Amino acid sequence: MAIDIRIGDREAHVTLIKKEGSKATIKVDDKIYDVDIIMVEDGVYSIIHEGRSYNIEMIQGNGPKNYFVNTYYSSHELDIIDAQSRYQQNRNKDGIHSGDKIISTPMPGKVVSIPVSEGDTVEKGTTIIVISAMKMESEYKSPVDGVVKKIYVTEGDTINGNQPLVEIE
Amino acid sequence: MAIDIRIGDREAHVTLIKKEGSKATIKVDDKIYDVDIIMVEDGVYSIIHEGRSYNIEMIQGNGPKNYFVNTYYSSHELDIIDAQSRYQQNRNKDGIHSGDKIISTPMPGKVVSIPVSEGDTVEKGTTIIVISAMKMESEYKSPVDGVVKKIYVTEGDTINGNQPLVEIE
Amino acid sequence: MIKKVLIANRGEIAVRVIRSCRELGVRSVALYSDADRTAMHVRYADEAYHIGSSPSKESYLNGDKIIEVAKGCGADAIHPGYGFLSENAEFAKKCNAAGIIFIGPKWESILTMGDKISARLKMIEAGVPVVPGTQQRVGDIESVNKIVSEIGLPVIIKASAGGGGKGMRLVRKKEDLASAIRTAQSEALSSFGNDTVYIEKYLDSPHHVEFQILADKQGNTVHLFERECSVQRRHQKMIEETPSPFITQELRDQMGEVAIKAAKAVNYEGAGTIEFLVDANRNFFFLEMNTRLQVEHPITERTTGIDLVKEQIYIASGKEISFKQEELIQFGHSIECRISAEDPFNNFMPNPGVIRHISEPNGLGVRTDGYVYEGYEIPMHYDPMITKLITWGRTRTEAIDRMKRALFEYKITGVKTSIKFLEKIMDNKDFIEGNYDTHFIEKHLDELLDIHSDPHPTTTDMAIIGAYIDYTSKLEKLAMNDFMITRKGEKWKEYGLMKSLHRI
Amino acid sequence: MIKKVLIANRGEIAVRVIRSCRELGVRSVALYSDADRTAMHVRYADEAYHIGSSPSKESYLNGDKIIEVAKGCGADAIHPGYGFLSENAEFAKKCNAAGIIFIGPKWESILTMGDKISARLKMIEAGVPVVPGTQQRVGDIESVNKIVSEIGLPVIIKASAGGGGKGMRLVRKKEDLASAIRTAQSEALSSFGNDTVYIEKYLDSPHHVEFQILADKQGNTVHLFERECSVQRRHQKMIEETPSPFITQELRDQMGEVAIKAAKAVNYEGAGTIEFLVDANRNFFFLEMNTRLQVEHPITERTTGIDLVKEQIYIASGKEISFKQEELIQFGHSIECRISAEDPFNNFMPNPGVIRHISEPNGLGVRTDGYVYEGYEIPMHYDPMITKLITWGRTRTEAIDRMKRALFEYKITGVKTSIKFLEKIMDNKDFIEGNYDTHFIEKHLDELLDIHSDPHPTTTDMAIIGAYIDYTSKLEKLAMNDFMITRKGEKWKEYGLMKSLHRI
Repeated sequence: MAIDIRIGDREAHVTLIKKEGSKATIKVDDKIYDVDIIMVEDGVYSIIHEGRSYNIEMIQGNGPKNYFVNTYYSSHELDIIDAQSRYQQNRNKDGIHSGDKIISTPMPGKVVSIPVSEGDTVEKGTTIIVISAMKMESEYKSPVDGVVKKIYVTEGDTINGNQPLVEIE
Repeated sequence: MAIDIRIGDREAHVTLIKKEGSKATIKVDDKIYDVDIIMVEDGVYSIIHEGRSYNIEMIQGNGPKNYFVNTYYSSHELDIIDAQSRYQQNRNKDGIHSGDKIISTPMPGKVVSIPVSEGDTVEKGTTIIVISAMKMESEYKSPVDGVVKKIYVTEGDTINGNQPLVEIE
Repeated sequence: MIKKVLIANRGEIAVRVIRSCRELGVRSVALYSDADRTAMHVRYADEAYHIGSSPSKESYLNGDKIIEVAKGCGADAIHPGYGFLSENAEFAKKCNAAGIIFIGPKWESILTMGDKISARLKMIEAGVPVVPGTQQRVGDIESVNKIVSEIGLPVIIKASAGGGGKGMRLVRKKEDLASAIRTAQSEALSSFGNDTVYIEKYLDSPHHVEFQILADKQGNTVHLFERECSVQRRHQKMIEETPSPFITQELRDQMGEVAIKAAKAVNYEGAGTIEFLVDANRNFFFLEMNTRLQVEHPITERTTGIDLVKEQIYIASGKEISFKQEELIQFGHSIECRISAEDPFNNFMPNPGVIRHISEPNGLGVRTDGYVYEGYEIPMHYDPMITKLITWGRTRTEAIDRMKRALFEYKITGVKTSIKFLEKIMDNKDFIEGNYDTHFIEKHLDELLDIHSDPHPTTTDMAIIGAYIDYTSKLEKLAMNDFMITRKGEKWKEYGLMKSLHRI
Repeated sequence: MIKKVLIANRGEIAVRVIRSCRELGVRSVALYSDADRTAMHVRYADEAYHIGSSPSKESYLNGDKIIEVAKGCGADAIHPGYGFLSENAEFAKKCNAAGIIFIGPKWESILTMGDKISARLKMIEAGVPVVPGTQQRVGDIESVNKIVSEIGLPVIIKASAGGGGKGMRLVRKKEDLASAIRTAQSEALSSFGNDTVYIEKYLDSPHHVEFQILADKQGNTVHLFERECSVQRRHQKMIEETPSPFITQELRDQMGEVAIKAAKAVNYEGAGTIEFLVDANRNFFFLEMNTRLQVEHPITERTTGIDLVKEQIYIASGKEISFKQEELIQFGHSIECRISAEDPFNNFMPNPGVIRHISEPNGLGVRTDGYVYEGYEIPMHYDPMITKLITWGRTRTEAIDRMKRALFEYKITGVKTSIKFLEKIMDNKDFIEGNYDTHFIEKHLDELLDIHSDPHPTTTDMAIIGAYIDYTSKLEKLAMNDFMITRKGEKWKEYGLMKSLHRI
């Protein structure tokens, strides 16, 4: 099975050549790796490659195709790219081009204030919403020049991470 | 739902009177407890009862009806007794009465020696099998006077915990 | 001796206080807000009571409710931890009125030291050097100009009731003075309900060095040496160490004496900290006193061997401090790193969420003081600090090497943390050489945030291989699912059979 | 300086050695048998190589294979840990021949100290007191009778090549002498391939006190004070502490000097331990020397601050010991509890199996040296010790209080462990008073095993309530399962929709 995996700017093409028990031969782009890979804890893999020992922690990100991966030396965000996500990706790219923009936060918090109203014209950099979490307030600014199309929340609301807050058109 | 739970020599009759969110009223024998109970980690419960805080770890034992339970102060083995296990229990009791006995070990190990053969007459206390685990050898003795009916393993075998090793009749 | 302590706090400090209570055989009582029902301090304490809804104001800051709970459960003392009500003189006073011991200084000492201007006056009176500046609230602009021309620019405008950088303005040019005072006053008013501000000389390249103090009701006051706290980001400490790589033994003795003098000037009782600014020429000035336990107290515990929470409880019980000044030594070197749920590479954005997996470092010279566990959801309502990592070494170099090793072993997944950023500091040449002041992070920020290079390309490929295997085996399991379900009836029968066989 | 160390061991000691390697910037190489592919030392090391099948003989005891791997991966040194090949002179010799540094003493020292009779002779020659007894192998019964009448009964027959209680017989009556010698000889032959036995006076109520030694190639030999190891069950240590509550400062100085003399007598290099028996009148006698790191080395590390593994690596690299005898102090008190996967309440039956859940104690004065993790299956092939818990306190009392607190926090589920038994020892009056010798466990066994009373009936009911809720919610989930499955198609659609919404 061949899968594309995105890591930062890179998109790696990964193919399983063979697997027997914990021993696997896997091609990543043009490099072939013979590895011994085994799940040791829930979501944690031990890989031995040419005598080197790697401890790889896989953390489910936003959905089953998104991972945060820790090794002892580095942290990465990875995305599994299949036909479906490739389609979505293109759709999103179009989305940005047409100027649609939904403001959201990566983490949960509380809405402190929304200095704009629906219908307001805003410039790129205008503060759209202020969110507080863990005793710290963060301002979210408009990424584009546009008009406030819809405000999904009101001041004092508790919000989840990745929840749509304000839409700019 | 009423369930009987065995703990040591005691058999407690447990009934849920009501439950709303984490608050529950539960009757254990003739005592009624109002508790706040919530699962905090996989298999670990926090219970608050009359201001006292209890941290209860439930470890699945042999099968879904057997638990090892740790509190900060004590360890218990618990069995859920329903109709099915009540039946089994009676059946086993009968079994013992008729003199059938299967020797097994609680932990995995290796068979060091089997000083008896099938058909041998053995006394209560005769060493039936010697098992080694973690650099220590343990002798398992016949719990009854009887005859060696069947030997399931041979010297040098690796065994699992609770695996039938020798049957005495 | 105190028999039951209610801990009016949460998080790591609540757990830490309960640990010492357990060692002393003192019963512990936890409080919890709605968000904290599953928190570690609730699970670990002997008793636990609900105190209110999640926002601090309605729970951990609700002094009257807390005192009511303490009375209800028969606690004879309240430990306030740090933050929340720990420096609230009114609360300490109310505890006394309710017949409950407040584990901390007398409320009068909190009051004096809590107001910056009154603290400065008290220190000057006691002969403790303070940063040059005003002795009273800022009035008309003429008198301000007069003072500024005396002490010289740059100056810093501070709120008298302040803390945490609020109501604070740095002024480098004379023409900015008037507007800086105005904005500082308005910020002070909105933050603390009091617009009093004062002026201090701004020291360039200062070190933040503080002394740990203990004082008992018998009049014994001792210091437990210094902590160097200059690794700060926006006035928030990130890394602390003891001994300070900057001060000399002579200066240490001198500052220790002054710290004791400062504490005695307010008839201090319990554990407290005198914060000093030390300039590049090793002149030192009283900055403020924290009338409570500090976040960074473990490094002092590690090098002196003194359990500060136990001493607090002894002192509050009316006992003498359990040692004499001359018995104390600084044994080796200790460093603390504060680990927060935040994303250092995205402007230190707080990152509450669920802990998916945690493995903590261990072995020789490593201590962690945390409170999160696997499956725990860090609430968004409170401080982002989730754990403190403390290492010890015979030498500063060994303590740093051990910190690197321990940070390497520390794995927290599910939320973003400051661990990688702390690792970068441990690799920084100036830090390793002990050559830093309070501008350290600011000065090195670009290089500390530089994680874009990939020094381990094979490691990256291993991460990719891990993701590949994990994803494809999940797909396989999904495909197997239906098969399993249809066979389940049979499986159970088989299982029952095996059970019968295994039963003796 | 050594650049890459292969660790010819497994379990906690392999992890512990790797930790010091990391702090020194030395690369680490792990070995693993079939059973150990998922073991912590394999995951934690820089490199890892398969060495053979699960039984020790075919893996961790296969010296030739280990040397081959070391050569293959370019390791310049081998650390043997304890057990396995650590006291195998032949292996040390082969390492030398292969050009690989053996991190330990010269093979000649291992050989001399490994044979009990030759060690006794060497010690007598050096003026070190030994337990009265024979200087050579036991011959005809007349000479035996003569010796026994000189030293007096009871005596103990010991295998010269022995260890771990094998080939050992206690004789209290003269008529049992001949048969005891015969059985000891035959056991020695079958266990060690050598039937040489000798006779020692049996000391009543002895203390087992040992001294930690370090010696470098420059001829510096120092001791790092004592460890009291009298809490033993069948000659296996369970709890160790330092300082010993039994010996005086005068005796400490005297024994330390003798320990250094003993090490010098065999031109010792590296870390080693001189074991003494001390009788009730505080006479002390050389018992044996362990020419390797001990399981209980962490308590010495905690009170002296010296990282013994680092010192081993320095010494093996040809460097001098990093400190002088007179710089060392004993700072506070430290205790170690060995925690094993065994059932103390069922004759200490070993209990290999899968770790379901583990939470480790933490905070001030607590160190754990373990290697198991959640989901790890403890193999049945190796030692049952899974972790060591080390506490420190300013005083012995504080170290005990802290040990109680830490044992209380330590939760290992899935396998049975000795934690409850260790808690009983910490509650024992004689132990608390420091009033114990090597018969302690034997003497108190009944009371230590008494856990049948239920001092917390409400806690038991809470356990029952926990089981009730867990079981019934599992039943509910099972009933829900079909519903979930049929709705899955829809769920995924919903999920996809939400994702689109959330994406910016």
